[in-house]
Amino acid sequence: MPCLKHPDPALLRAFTDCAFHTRRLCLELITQAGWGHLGGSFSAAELLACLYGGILTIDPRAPGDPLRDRFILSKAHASPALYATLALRGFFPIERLFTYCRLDGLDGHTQRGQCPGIEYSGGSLGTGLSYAAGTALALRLEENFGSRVVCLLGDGECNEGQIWEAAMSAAHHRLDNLIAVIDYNKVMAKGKTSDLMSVAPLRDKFAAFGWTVLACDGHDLAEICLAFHRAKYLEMNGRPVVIIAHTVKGRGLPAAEFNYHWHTHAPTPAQAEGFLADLNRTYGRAEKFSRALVAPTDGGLEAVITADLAL
Amino acid sequence: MPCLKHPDPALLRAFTDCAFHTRRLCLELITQAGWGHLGGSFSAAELLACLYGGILTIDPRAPGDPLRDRFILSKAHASPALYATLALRGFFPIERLFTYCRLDGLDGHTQRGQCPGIEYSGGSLGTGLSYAAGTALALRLEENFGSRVVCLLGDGECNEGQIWEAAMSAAHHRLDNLIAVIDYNKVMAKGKTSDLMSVAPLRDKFAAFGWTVLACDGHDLAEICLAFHRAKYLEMNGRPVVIIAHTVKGRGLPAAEFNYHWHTHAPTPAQAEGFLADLNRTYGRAEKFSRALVAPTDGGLEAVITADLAL
Amino acid sequence: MKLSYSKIPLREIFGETLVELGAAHPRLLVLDADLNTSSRTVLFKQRYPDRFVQCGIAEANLFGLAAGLAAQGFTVFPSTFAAFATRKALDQVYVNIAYPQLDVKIAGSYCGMTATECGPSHNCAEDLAVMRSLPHVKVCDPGDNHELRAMMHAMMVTPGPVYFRVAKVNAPELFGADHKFEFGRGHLLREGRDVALVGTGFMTAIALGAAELLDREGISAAVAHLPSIKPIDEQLIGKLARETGALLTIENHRIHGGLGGAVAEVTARDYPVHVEAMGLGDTVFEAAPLQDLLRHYELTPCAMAARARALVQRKRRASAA
Amino acid sequence: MKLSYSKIPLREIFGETLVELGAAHPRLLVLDADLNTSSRTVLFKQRYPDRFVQCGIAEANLFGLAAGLAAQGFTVFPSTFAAFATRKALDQVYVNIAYPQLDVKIAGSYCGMTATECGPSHNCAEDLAVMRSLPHVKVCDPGDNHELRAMMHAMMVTPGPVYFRVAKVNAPELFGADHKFEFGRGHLLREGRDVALVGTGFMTAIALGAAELLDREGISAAVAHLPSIKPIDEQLIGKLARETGALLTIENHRIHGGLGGAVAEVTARDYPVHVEAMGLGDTVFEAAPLQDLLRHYELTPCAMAARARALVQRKRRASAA
Ligand SMILES: Cc1ncc(C[n+]2csc(CCOP(=O)(O)OP(=O)(O)O)c2C)c(N)n1
Ligand SMILES: Cc1ncc(C[n+]2csc(CCOP(=O)(O)OP(=O)(O)O)c2C)c(N)n1
Ligand SMILES: [Mg+2]
Ligand SMILES: [Mg+2]
Repeated sequence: MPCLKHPDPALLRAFTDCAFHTRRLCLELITQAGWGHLGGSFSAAELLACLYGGILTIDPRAPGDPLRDRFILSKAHASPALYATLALRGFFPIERLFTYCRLDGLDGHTQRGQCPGIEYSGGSLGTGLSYAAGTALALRLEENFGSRVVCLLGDGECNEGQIWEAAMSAAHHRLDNLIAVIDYNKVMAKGKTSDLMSVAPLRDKFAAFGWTVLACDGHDLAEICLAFHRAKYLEMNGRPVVIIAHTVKGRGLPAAEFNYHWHTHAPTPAQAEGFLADLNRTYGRAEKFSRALVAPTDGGLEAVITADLAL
Repeated sequence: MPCLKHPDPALLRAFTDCAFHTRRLCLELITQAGWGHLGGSFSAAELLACLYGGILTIDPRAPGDPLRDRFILSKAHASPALYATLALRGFFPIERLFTYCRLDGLDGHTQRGQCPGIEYSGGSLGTGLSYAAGTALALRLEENFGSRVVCLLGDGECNEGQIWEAAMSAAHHRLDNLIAVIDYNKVMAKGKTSDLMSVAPLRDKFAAFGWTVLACDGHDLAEICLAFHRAKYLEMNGRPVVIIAHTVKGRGLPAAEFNYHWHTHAPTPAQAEGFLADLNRTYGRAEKFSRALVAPTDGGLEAVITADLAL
Repeated sequence: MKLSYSKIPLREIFGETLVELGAAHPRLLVLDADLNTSSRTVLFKQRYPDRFVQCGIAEANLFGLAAGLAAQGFTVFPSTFAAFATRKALDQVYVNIAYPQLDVKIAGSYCGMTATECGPSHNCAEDLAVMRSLPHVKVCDPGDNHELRAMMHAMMVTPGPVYFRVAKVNAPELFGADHKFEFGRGHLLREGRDVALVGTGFMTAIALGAAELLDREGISAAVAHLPSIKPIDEQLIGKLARETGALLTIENHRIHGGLGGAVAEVTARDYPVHVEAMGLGDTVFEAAPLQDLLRHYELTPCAMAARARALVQRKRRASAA
Repeated sequence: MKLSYSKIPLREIFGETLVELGAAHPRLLVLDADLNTSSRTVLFKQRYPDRFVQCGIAEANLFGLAAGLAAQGFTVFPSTFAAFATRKALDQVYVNIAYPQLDVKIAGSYCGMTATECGPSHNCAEDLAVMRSLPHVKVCDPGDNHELRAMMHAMMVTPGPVYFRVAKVNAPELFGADHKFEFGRGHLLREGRDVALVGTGFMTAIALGAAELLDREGISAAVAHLPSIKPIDEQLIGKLARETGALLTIENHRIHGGLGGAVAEVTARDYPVHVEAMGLGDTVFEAAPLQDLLRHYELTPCAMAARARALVQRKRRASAA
């Protein structure tokens, strides 16, 4: 269990690597599938790298260990980032990533048990925090006081009333083994959160619902670690904790930052190459894709009918 | 339009009468039907008396006037109190009250258009504030800036996430023609709200959701008027207003006050007589029921089958 | 035939059986949404306060919490009225529970028209249709106290999601204390040649009454009880179709997509015969006592006998032609 | 038969028709839940920003707002994905909209399997069954662009709640620009004697393909299209039952309680014949491109022709016996 208060520079470098390759792999997966959520995957890259790099107590070789920490990706559309992080951390072979959005492959949104490390079936926004609270309650009923439940939410997702039902019940049941993290990237699917359905001030809302509120820069590895250090070890006072992580949607790609167009579009192979170049520039690297990317084709209904009639 | 800031004593006496007879009629209806929500009807008696006594701009002879204020009873299980208040204010004949919970009669929960003055089909808690916000939005789209929408909620009802979705959207759309009132009687169906699912601090929650928060004693007529005076005339600043009305569930009946048993039980005719005596004592009166009360009988499935087989 | 009616309402049996199961299964949890004295989960609460979780009036969260708890290996009974179990949290039941096939047993109290005076918002005539449309969810409606109890014991040894109804009614006694419940298995309560009356839940008692009336006029009506609507007893339906050639179903539910629909899907596929459905139509509920609702919606032995009589005539005309 | 496919996807027609209707009906409002560029309500938003209301990712509130607006005399089109329209706000649709019969037209985008890669949480194979179980709600699934447009014009002059699907697909052209849509009315696209293939939505194109294949082997298959699932065209179903004696339905939906169920309810009641249903089974969705899903779930002309062939044989054996 690494020190989160003063994390070792080597550890932070490992986090940096993980976050970079998560972004790189997201580009590969989304481009190959012709579908996926790029912006919200990129805004969560550092958070996931830190979580699976040492914040979460979880062993890739024993992902079912009852004493593990639980991680629930409520904003399950960021699945490419989670899949990539899990693969990079050794939960399953990198190759398996490339079944993303294929038959018998990894779903566009996470499905519980579909691959090692996935705890929760999601995709319908607003449902994850309740599930996480139920998980936290279960741990307490089992007198497992060592494990924590961490739930990652989107800011637009906080429009959903169920988030506030869950927030109210977690405080009522004094679930101080529950940590919610808001990927506060200020953008939802079709525009700025403040334009479409403002959730501000998030700090006051969670405080009024009985939570301890912490904040950090969601792309600053040391800040992330420090926030979790406080959340995991200092705040065991009968209140659930929320970390408001200020992030940038599409972080790392000038073209995609704060740009809702890239919430859910897939780049063409050519665009993807350009994006990788941008990433290399942003992070001072010279990485390549693991393969030549090809865009998929879906002939849809027409292809199916025409093929059969041509028999 | 009476002055709400310094209400005329005669007006307050009229409110007192209305509130008393609303309680008396609730006893009659619920006893005769053998079903109904007594506690939550009694806690809202003064609020409804004031609203229909002069706070709401609405003419019993023209309940469909587009320029009226709209009232939405989100806690629609308090329908006996609303039906009684409407009848007492002349929206429909008192006699019609006695169809409560009979075939082709008044429903146990309000149904839009079932009788004059009912705007909203309810009974499923948590849905009324959205409907009220939609109504407020409609008034603004029609450039009707004179009418207000008032929505009465229960405190337990604020467990429902949809209330917070509605609260968020009303603030986002700057619906300052919307006034929510919380019948804050501290009790829900099966116990104290603070024990079952605490909503405190309600003030902070609504403030954090962008509302102007006012408070009053929900049984003090002058305080209620003053709160609405501020809500209707002083707070037109782009924010919806919530009035937290501190009330007592079952108010007026020592046996029922704060007692969740009387959330939804129907008294026997004998108990009802006793309750009326209590009411007369509490409010220094000597009123009688309008008729001899009889408890209904529901032979249920057995009666229906036995009758047919006996043919 | 003289039916006797239990003095103990179904919901009381529900509460008592939860206590019984709670004793045998330490990992059984009961979740409530501020209705425990109505649903009678209060009996479990009093006996096992540490395994009873109050979730307040927040049904989406109720089922989300249930999913999270079940994912950690608990068997969870979230309980609320059928109307709210069906309509307030369908997404949570579907995405978080049905898909991952978690061990959640959903009790729908006050189902069908048994919320009586509550009216449209609380009565629920679509839960069977809605729950039947979800993958992996077993759907049932017990006919009497013994069957509810047997059903709850059966679901404890059957992993995965179940939706079951708990009507607010004093049920007729159809079965003995030794009654066995099996998912997918129905019961032939009465042999008959001319028509088969098929019921689920307590409505089967009305079918028995109708059969009695038909018998008096020389019409031989079989009566079958299908407590398990998904999976449904295709063998029994086939036998009834072959032997009587005309089925009349009755349910405490709308006639779209419930028992009548499930039976018609089977007969239409395998044994095309006449199937008519009795239940609620495409209408809103009145709020009234149960006896008045049953008569108002023509769900009585006399009404069913009349429908059966007409059906038998149509069948005969059809085969004559 | 050579089908041609529109270059314009159905959702684009949905958006364009909203703009068209918006011009003619000043009291038409469109509500969105953060999906307007996907659902294409963005076209209305650009043209009539004052009559477009953004509700955020809060579907319960979306339908509650719609009810409140409709209660004041607006015609409201709340729009989200079919999955969320069905599962996230069933209670609000039911209690606040269906019961008071408010003028709310609910568009379910990305219906059935057309949310493709999104997987189980976004694909929705139960919306027809669920919406059909609600009182007063008309339910339909248009077959092509012209029909969607005609349908939307029809609902503007038909007060009360409607649920209609907008698949994410480039639809085959079944009809001309002069196509008329009527609630409760289906269309016979092809005459036939041996079996009737009955489709709804874009799946009717698969039925047409199957009929073509069957024709090559001398089996005469009628093809009918039922865009209106509630009310449903009982006359046409009766005609098909009488003339072919065997129906095979196909839908972009689970086979429980949808088109297949609705058709079986009618035939079982009035014209007992074999009815088999093709669609999704009791399974979770894969997340994959549409062409892969159609083949994986055996919803292709070849698969349908095979089912029809077997059905015709069963029918013949049955009538021989
Ligand atoms: C209930 C529900 N409604 C709509 C969607 C479609 N959708 C997917 S992502 C998204 C925007 C989410 O925004 P946010 O929560 O801020 O996530 P992030 O910015 O991190 O991607 C929407 C509307 C959904 N998945 N679930
Ligand atoms: C969605 C929903 N869940 C449960 C109920 C059953 N119910 C009726 S009243 C009530 C308690 C309401 O408490 P509160 O909002 O405080 O109302 P009040 O105290 O004013 O009666 C409950 C749980 C309901 N009507 N709707
Ligand atoms: Mg965001
Ligand atoms: Mg209360």
